[in-house]
Amino acid sequence: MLYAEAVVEALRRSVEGDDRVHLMGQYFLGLTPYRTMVGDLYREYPDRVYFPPIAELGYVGAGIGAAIAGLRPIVDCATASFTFQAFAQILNEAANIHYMSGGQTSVPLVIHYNHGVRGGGAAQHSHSPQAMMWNTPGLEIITPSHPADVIGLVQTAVASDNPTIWVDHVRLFDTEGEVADDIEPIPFGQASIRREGDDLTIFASSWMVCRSLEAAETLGAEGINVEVVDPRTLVPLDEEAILRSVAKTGRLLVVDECHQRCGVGSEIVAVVAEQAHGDLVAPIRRLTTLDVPVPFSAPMEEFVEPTVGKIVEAARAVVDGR
Amino acid sequence: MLPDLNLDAQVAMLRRMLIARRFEEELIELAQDRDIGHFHVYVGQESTGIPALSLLEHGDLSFTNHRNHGHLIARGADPGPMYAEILGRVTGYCRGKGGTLHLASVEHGFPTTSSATGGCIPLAVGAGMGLSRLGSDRISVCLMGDGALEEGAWHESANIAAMESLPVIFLCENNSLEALGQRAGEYPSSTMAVRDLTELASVFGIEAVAIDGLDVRAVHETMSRAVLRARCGEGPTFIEARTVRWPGNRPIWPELATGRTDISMAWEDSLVPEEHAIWHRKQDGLLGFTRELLAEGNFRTEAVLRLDEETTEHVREGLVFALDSSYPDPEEALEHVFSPAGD
Amino acid sequence: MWRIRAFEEKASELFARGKISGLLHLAIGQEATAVGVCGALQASDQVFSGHRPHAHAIAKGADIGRMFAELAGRRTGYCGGKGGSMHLAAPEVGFVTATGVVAGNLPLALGSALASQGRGKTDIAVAFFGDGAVQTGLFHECLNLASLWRLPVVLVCENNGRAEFSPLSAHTVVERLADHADVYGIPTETTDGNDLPGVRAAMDDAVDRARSGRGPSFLEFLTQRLRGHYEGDPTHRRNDAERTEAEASDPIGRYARLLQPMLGDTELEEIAVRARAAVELAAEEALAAPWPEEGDLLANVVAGS
Amino acid sequence: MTDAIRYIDAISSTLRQELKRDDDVIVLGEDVSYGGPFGATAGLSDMFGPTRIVDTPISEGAVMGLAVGAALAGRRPVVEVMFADFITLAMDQLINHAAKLRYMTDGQLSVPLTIRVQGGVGGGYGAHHSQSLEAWFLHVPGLKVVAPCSVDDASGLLAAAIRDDDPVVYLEHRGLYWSKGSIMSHVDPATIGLAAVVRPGADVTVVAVSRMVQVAMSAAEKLAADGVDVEVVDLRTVSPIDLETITESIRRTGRLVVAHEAVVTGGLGAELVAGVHAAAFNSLTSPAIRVGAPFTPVPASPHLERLYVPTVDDVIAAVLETLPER
Repeated sequence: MLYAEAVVEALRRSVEGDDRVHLMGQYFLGLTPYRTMVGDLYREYPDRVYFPPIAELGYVGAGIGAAIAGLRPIVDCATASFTFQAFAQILNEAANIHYMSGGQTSVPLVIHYNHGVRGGGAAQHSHSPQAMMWNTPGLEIITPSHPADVIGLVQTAVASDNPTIWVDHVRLFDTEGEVADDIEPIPFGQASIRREGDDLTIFASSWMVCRSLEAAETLGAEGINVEVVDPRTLVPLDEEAILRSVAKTGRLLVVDECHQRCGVGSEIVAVVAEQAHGDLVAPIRRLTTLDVPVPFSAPMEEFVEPTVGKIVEAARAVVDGR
Repeated sequence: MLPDLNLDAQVAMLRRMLIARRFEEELIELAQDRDIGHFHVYVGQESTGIPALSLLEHGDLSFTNHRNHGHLIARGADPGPMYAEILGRVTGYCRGKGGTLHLASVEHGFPTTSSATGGCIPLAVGAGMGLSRLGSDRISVCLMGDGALEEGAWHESANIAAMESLPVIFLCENNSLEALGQRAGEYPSSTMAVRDLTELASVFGIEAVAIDGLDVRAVHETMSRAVLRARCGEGPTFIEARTVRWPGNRPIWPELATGRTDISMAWEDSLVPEEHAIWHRKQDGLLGFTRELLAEGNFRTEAVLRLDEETTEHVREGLVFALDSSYPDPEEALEHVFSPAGD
Repeated sequence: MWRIRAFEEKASELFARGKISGLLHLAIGQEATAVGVCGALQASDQVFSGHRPHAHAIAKGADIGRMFAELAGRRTGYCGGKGGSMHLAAPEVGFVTATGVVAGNLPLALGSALASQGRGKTDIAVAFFGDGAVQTGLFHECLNLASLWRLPVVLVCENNGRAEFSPLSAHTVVERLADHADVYGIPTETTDGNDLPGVRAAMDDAVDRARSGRGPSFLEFLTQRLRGHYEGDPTHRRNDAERTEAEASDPIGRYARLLQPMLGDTELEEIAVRARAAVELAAEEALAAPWPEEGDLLANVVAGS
Repeated sequence: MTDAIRYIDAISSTLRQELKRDDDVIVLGEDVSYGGPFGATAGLSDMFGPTRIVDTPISEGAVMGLAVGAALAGRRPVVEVMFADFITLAMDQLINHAAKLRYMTDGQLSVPLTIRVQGGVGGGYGAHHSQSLEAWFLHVPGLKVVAPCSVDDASGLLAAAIRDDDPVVYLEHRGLYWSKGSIMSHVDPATIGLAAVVRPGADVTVVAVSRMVQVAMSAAEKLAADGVDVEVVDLRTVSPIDLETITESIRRTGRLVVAHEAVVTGGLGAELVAGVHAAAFNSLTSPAIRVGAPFTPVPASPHLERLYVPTVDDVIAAVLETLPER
């Protein structure tokens, strides 16, 4: 099944499984040609869909309020960059409400966005803000990278009483993967070992999982057996799975599409450096989007993002202890 | 058919207005001997919040702001747990995690309180959307100050409420009259260019009215219509209720500028002090409403005094309860970040 | 106007041929507002545009060669390939910047006006935005600030009746967007955006108001987009009736008919031909220009970097 | 000549000096002409008038963007964000415009903007008035971030921020406002991007930022009594990070503790640990340890606040943990 189809399937199951689920927003599949696939779902359930004006602060906040009132909205922010318009409601309200109320009030809400370098998005449409969200307690964060995972994780997110950030990537939409008919909800905090190996652990999430797997094949041909750990959810994070893998391989490469400084990679390195210092036979490496705004021009864009070639190169460097 | 305002209802209102007033007076006095952090008081706006919110029913949701104490009392919250929350005690409505700025009580229809200016507006509109989409006849009330209209959140949310014709009431308590930097309460002000705040709502086709927030009957009637419209699916209403900024609110930290309110001033004008005489005679909604009740003749000064004693006692008991309550176990700081997943 | 039309048609063609990537928003059919508004400005006035900026930049005097180079991500582009279509900037001709964020340019224009006012200069600022921006909170905050401080700014709303993909009616109940500005006591005018002389006249009044210290204006120009929201937009459909109507109101055709008695057909045709030739040449040079180099990438994150 | 003044006074006197020095410096914020909530801008309005000390509506997003626009036009605006938490309303203008315009236009534009952000835990202000958000800003290319702890830095870094040609986020901790220090009558700008060893030591390096520097110093004093020699590094600038000074210190001590008031997860500490790990892997003789707030919003109860904010004892415990069994 195509990942894009899986996204629609995830939305369909959510809408059909619980009448409290309403969809707010229309760009779950971004501006890709797949966009129209969501349309059929909208036509089937017109009274369960809300098309908001271009007013992220207002309609994301409305989603939070609706969740408080008993709906289970799935709100789409389209491009990740637009979440900045709604930061006040996402990070000051949604993330805090349950805590501030001493547990009285819950916010069963899912917020979806498409992050990362999409090709020509330039500086204002290529963000990966999940690290900033991670720094804010109160939000669950899912980062699916496989059609089966997006269906399973979204089911859990919709059932969760907490606000959940659903991190998606337009470049995932074209990828394909096996999807069983009877997919169960996937519990949060359970990483998936997408590829086993004993020479090197690669930690990657979302679209970077696909690139890491591709790199792993190349490396395998060179006799470097890579283990690819996909956390599937950043909050909660399956630290054990990462530490277990590092204990086995002794080497870690963190591949992440956030900017490097205070990115997802920083936290992963810190966790492993604190808890598994002794297991490491070589320093951990981070391969992230460079710390510049994402440039428009294609060759420069490719230069800033983690590519398969750069992953292979970085992996070799870790193994050679460079 | 609007709910009529019989004597019992009026006395019940006066009672809550007294509780709200005494609650803040005790709090300000308490803050003189001990540091309880920053807080905002509702003195001078009782004549708006109490009658307005008295019209809500169980299940109606209300979203208030940093100046929230009077609102909770208006919907029957107990001074004890309120004080306890403000003092960070475990017996507080939010077990000490919210404090005065985020005072919230679900059982009284306050799911959460945002102290970011305008933060409550999208939440209230969303709640209205949620309730109507769930097919409920419950409504949502947004309790906002005039400053919130300076925020973009107002514009975005009002547009959504209007388009979806949501069961939302925007009760804008404009207490800016004679406030800092304001040209005697006139608009445009130093920070708001519009001449008439209601136009910010009517431009969206939202039913909008401006009323005297000191006039309990006017508030009650206007709010009754708004509630009726919302329940019948006729859409949102914007009410600007104008009150005078209480002199004690002018400094950054509230002060008992007009002293503890001597309710007898309502019938014994000689008791009114020189300083702030205008406030006591014309701008204090509590005294004003008491005067009206007495003027109608079927309520006597003795009854007022008894009511005042009883409510003052009730408030004091609440404060004692809070002061006697223990602080939360520090480990509780780690709880309630997430709720246990799922149904 | 022909220069703009030719530029955008060429850009559209290059996009289809994969010579230009990214999100490309065209203003074909909205040329009159750009030309009428910018024509009323002086070189030192400051223009801030949105995600549909080509027409505004050209009208303000930007070089189409460097614009093509930017769209094609070349080193010789105005922004050395770092900005692209949506972040076009030519401050040297008073086209300060464009933004990909709806309404994101409004406060920037206000700030520029505040600076001019504070320094006792007579330069004014102009912000172009679509009807979609009117539903944003930033728009409301900016109306308030512009009115409060009587800023020398002209807010130009190109109301093409479509916010991104959906008709305006799906975004607001307000029929005359200028009503929002009325509330703040800002002088407004709502007029036909496809009528060049009309646009110019409205703008002349607004410019005079701003320059003479009488504060902001809000101009709502009713126009239409002959293309989809962005190139390759799969949802863009128009029936024949709509298309004929749209083409009848094409601002270039209308203005040409106005000039015909004075210039004659050959002269008019000449103008179009010259514009297309200039565009072809500029595009050719741009595509021959070098790509940026690795060294360029890390430059200009902060000063001196 | 020097005279002892408070951190908050250092801010206002520096603002005064820079306003005098450069006519293009303007101050924007809510109630700034009344001095703001803590009096940082008190008296400026009388000296410089309403065209340069500008009271704004409660419109964080528009005000931030407006300041960016004024900066583009050559002014040097100083925007006051009353509480760090409210900057969430201006994130788009800060991240998508202030931080990027120079880059997106390949240096054609510059944004000489200073954003004064007051934050930190204290006073039972609760979850909407107490956050430390430096990690967000550090994550954004194009922003510089400074977080002075000493009164001298409060002045020097503010002057530097105002004279800098790029947007600088200037982080003030409410809890430092009344701390005293001495300062020259004339303020010279400090260098953005330099950390400082404020207490030399041989055993463990403690890198702290903002108010936590004071906490780290007290911890160091106590530990000295037990014969543990702690080196305290005041980060001073959060972005760019001065990794040289830190790694140089670790080459001598071999041990690292990072202390900040913000949430540990995804915080500044993570970046410091990761950066040191890459730059000085072989110098570290024991795992680095992060000291910071737990993974919760900020509670209001003063009692819970005390548990939330890292204490001297927390730092001491962390330092001892890095040392071999003694």
